[in-house]
Amino acid sequence: MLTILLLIPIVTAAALFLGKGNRSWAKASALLQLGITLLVWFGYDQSKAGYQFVSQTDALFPGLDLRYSVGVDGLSLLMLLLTALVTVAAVWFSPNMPANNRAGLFDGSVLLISAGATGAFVAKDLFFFYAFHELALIPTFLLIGLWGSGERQAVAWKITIYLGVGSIILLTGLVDLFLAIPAASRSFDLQKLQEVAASHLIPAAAQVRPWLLLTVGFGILVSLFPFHSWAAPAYACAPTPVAMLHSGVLKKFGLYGMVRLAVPFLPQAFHQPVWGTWTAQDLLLAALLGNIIYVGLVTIAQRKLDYVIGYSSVMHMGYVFLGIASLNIIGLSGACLLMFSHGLSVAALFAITGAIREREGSLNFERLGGAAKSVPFLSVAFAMAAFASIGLPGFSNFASETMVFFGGFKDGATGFLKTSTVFALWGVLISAVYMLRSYKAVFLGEPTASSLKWTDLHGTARFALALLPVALLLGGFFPHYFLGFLKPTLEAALR
Amino acid sequence: METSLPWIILLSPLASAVLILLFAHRSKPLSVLLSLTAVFAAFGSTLLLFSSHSVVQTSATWIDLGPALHLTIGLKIDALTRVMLLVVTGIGALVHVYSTVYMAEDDGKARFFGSLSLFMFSMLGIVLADNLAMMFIFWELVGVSSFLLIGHWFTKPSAAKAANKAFLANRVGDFGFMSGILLVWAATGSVEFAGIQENLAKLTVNPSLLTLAGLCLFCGAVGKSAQVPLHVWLPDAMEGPTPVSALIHAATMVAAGVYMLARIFFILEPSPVALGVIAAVGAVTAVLAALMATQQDDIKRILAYSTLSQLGLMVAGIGVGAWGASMFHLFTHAFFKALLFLGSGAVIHALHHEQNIWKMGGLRRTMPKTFITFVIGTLALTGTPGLAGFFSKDAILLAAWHKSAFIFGAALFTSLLTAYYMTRLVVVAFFGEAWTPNAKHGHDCPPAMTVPLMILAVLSVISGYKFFAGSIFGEELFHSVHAAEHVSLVPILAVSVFSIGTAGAWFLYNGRSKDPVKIPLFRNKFYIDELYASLIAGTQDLLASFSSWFDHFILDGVIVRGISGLTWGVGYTLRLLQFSNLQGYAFLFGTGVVILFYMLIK
Amino acid sequence: MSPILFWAFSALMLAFGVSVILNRDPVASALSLVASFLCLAALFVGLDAFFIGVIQVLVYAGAVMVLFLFIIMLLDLKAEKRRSFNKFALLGGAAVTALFVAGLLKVISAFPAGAKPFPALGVASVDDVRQVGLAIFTRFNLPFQTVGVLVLVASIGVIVLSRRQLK
Amino acid sequence: MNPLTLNHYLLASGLLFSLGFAGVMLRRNIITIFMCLELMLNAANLSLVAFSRFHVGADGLPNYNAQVLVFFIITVAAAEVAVGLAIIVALYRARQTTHVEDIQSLKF
Repeated sequence: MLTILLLIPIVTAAALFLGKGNRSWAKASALLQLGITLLVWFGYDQSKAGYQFVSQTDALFPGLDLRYSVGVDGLSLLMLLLTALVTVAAVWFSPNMPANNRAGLFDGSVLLISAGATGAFVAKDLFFFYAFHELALIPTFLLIGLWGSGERQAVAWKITIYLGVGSIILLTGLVDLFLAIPAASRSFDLQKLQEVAASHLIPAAAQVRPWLLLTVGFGILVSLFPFHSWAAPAYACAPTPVAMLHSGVLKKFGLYGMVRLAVPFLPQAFHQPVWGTWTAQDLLLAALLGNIIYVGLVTIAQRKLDYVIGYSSVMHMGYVFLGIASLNIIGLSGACLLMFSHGLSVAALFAITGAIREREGSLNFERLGGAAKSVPFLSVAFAMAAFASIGLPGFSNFASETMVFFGGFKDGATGFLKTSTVFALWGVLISAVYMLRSYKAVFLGEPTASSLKWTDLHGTARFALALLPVALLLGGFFPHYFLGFLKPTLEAALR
Repeated sequence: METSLPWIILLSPLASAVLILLFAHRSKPLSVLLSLTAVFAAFGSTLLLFSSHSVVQTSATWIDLGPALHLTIGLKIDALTRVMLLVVTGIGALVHVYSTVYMAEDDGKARFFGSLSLFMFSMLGIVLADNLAMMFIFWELVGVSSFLLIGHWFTKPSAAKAANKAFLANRVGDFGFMSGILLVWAATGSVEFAGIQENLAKLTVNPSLLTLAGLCLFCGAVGKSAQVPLHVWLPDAMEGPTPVSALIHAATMVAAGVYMLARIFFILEPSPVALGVIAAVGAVTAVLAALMATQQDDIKRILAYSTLSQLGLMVAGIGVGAWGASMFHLFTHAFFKALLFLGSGAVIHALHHEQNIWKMGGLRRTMPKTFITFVIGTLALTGTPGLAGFFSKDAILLAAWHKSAFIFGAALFTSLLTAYYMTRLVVVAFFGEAWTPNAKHGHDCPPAMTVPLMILAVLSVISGYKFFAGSIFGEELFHSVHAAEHVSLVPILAVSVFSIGTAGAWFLYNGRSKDPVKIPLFRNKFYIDELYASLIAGTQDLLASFSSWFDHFILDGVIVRGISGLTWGVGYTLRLLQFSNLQGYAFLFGTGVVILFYMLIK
Repeated sequence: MSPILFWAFSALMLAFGVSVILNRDPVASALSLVASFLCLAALFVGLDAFFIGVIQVLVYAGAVMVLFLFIIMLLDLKAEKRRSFNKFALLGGAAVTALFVAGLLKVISAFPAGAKPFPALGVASVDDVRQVGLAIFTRFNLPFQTVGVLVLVASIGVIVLSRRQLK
Repeated sequence: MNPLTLNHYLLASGLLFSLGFAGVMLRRNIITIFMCLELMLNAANLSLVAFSRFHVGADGLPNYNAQVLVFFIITVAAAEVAVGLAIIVALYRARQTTHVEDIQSLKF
């Protein structure tokens, strides 16, 4: 079943590359992907821990337990749902292209990114886990380079090289981790690795180096503080679907990897002194505070809507890392749910930004204003997504952020963790400042002459966009339902 | 049936808000109908709840992570909740009826009623909450609904700015509130009031932590009830339609802070430092707001500052330990302040959105019903003996008398100023001649507006007496209201202060067409707004632009572009080695060999 | 062989080497190179390496130098006229060579084994052709084949390179 | 004269090598450079043969490995000269000069 889910976007993308089919093919493939994901979602049996819907070939290389194997457990299922929802919205919000084969190239690449993300989350094998993510990088470069806006070539190069370096560091980290495991129990299969991790075979001192490599590698992929300068310009200059898929879904690969590999394998590494008296956890906390406070302030200074949302998505990564750094069940489940909800809210925000860019051309605040009069649906959707992303109760972002904050204050938390949680709380205020300022600048106030001519969203695009806030509300009112999926995986990870 | 009532109260406004958003955002009558049924359903079930005085408790899990964390949407009805429920649903219903006419010709009417229902849902959530986490959830939801309501006429830039300001000020308060909750949770391990009560010892064992947690929780109240540092948003919130000001910025939302303090009083009680700070903040707010109110010309701004000062009084009441008296004052204040606001709404509606009192005048003849109800409300507020205000303010003064002279002095001075500026308002607006032609054709509003005024006028009178308040408060709660034993001097002082204030204002303003007293300091609100604008907004933008510059040039420029520049540079210099001279190459080759040779044989 | 012969031949060899460098006329330097190769062959013979000596004469002096002369004649090179005298290049080159020689002397002086005289041969007359042939076809057979292929490739290369472009 | 030692031969081959190297660096005619190259190669041969004569094996014969190596060097040198001269001819035909300074197309 999962292999079919993986093949749909790839086959459609191939057909589109060859010039056959049009945008409706891409839409059909996205809907099919969502359909199958929901089938898997409701077919998943929460009580059983471990992987379900598993299908695998036999070992590809003799002697190496490496095989094409796909399976899904609570956490990856949540990420799959996120990917499917965002893909549907992304395809619907792709800018309409002149009907030539390059349009096929555009839609095909968008589907390839989605396939890369799906593959990464579905892969039960370390090799394919890494390979699928790399698959998603190539079309990103193509799309930003060809169809981006602003100084797109420079930005496309920057994101590709930056992520390339990140992937290399990550690869060394993975290899280092793999070699740190005693030879007998080495395997590429994530399930076996989970059992190995549970028995804590890697001595504490030996955990520090793989931890650093993994955290820096994943940090670059996820725009952790010192390595974040590629993110915002890339999302701002990227065409809408790429920005949605990349900031909404692909960024979660890094965090998914942290939860899947760093937390179960290298728990003691967090408390090992790495630099003078600073333990690894302190370094991570300092970095994520950089994300929250520093990038938050940078976001306030932005004058263009797409840059504000780009930087805000970088800033919210700080909260997910805070959840991971707190290393307890509350913080971790908060982090995983936040990955899901942040993906949805930032995808919705980018979709609307794309729609505005299509209608107005420029996105800086001086040229916009009072759009709520002429595009009520867009302004309500933007308000919902904006309030969700700044953590308004009723949306699942708030539920997950609460868990992250409670995780940060759980007894046994170090002093620095508590103070950084308080700073993260202050970050919530900063995010409110810039998000409300941009909402006021774009939608409220005196309607500009050009904004009166805007046509509101119509037809099926409304449902595609509406999917995201609805999912956020579901997560907000019934987080318990989603946590049921996450609990077995996270308890196994923290054992 | 007993446990389903709270759910009906809570969820009916939510249902109406959702239905309006999804289906009825086009048709005005349907949305009005939906929100009216919702608010009256809530009001009805509240009255039903008064039939029995038992404590009702139901809850639904929100987040359940086993022993580690268990957050619930818990509803608890006890005496305090009943009082607040009555106030919220009662005044809510009256405001809903009032706005059907007031907002008649507004094209965003459906959106208005949707936001009103959302507000009712969030406010009821706060009142019904049985744990701090749930209270925080609805705390922010109330913040959002006030953002929507203040910014109702969003095309007006000033309204949009005021809405933003309100939300951000509340958010600052919420930041403190959440830190308080986390501190309490970290110490006692539970967020429910009952849970905290049980292992309060774990918190009180460390007095500095207790004070810190108490003051953090108090931050939430400062944000919501607009106490001194965070009071700037309330006067600007008058940008919203008047029913909004009446419901939110007089009776219910701003009272949420006082209610929360009353709820968590058992946490604050063991730490005198926290109570002292709370009392001081309350007193300062009361005096400051009263001073500002004396110099305002906009009728709604005067009432806003009056609300601020009365809230300061309630918070001071809690600070001196008389949370019962504060709740009683909140109870009575809700009625007459809503009456005053709705009255001013009627005046504004009649004079085609004229809000400056100096452009009104002589309305007692043209708007008799509004005039009578407005005077009753003013007398109740200023504390004339026999009306509601007198009893509740007296209870607070009594408690303050026993606790600290400074608080008592401040409260007394505030009552003086309250009498002064309220009489000033009534005299200028209603007595004398119509200062402008527009004021001449004032007329009483249709019954849908004047009937609520009358009901509120009646309530303002009887809400002070035992037979009415006692039944609502219930025996032991009403007893705690009058806990402090009676000192006859206090009421005498109160009455004398009231008469001085009223007489002073009467003589000063009777028959005047211009404001004789000009104090720019008060008129410009002690220049606090300008201070905030330059201090907070200024430093934040400065910091933001610096970090954006730093991010662009240093972090992005030096490190990222630096590395790419470095590689380019190295490439460029190495290129120079190809200088196409064969001898040169041989020479380099030779020198290389020789150097290698010497390195080896050394 | 007696030291006198060694000194004579090596001195001659070096002298002809110098004349190869200094001569303006390429033909003259080519011929002096031939002479230098012959002296070298003599030294080989002195070291009882008769087969190598003969090969040296046949291949080097015979084939290679003939090729050189042929090319020089083919290209009809005149003696170089006096070009701009680039002093720095000369100086640099001489300095590097001098340094190299100094290094060489230092190594040789610090090389104790070198100071001992040549050990006498165990056998009266050494049949080195058989020995070398034996070594090539047993121990060094693979290198021998590869060198064969190399020479083949070289000749094809030469033909391709010197073919006149059929424009 | 004191008896011949290995150092004498090494010295001779070293001098010959440095002569060849100086020639390569100083002369500007490509043919002469090529000839000096040959000189350097022969210097190497000389030291190889000297060592071969110096290491007398148990059976009293010199160690012939070095001589086989010299044999291969000579063959390779021959091939190299052939190809080198072909290149020089092609170069001459293209640029009508064998003077090193005139050939500068690979400049930066």
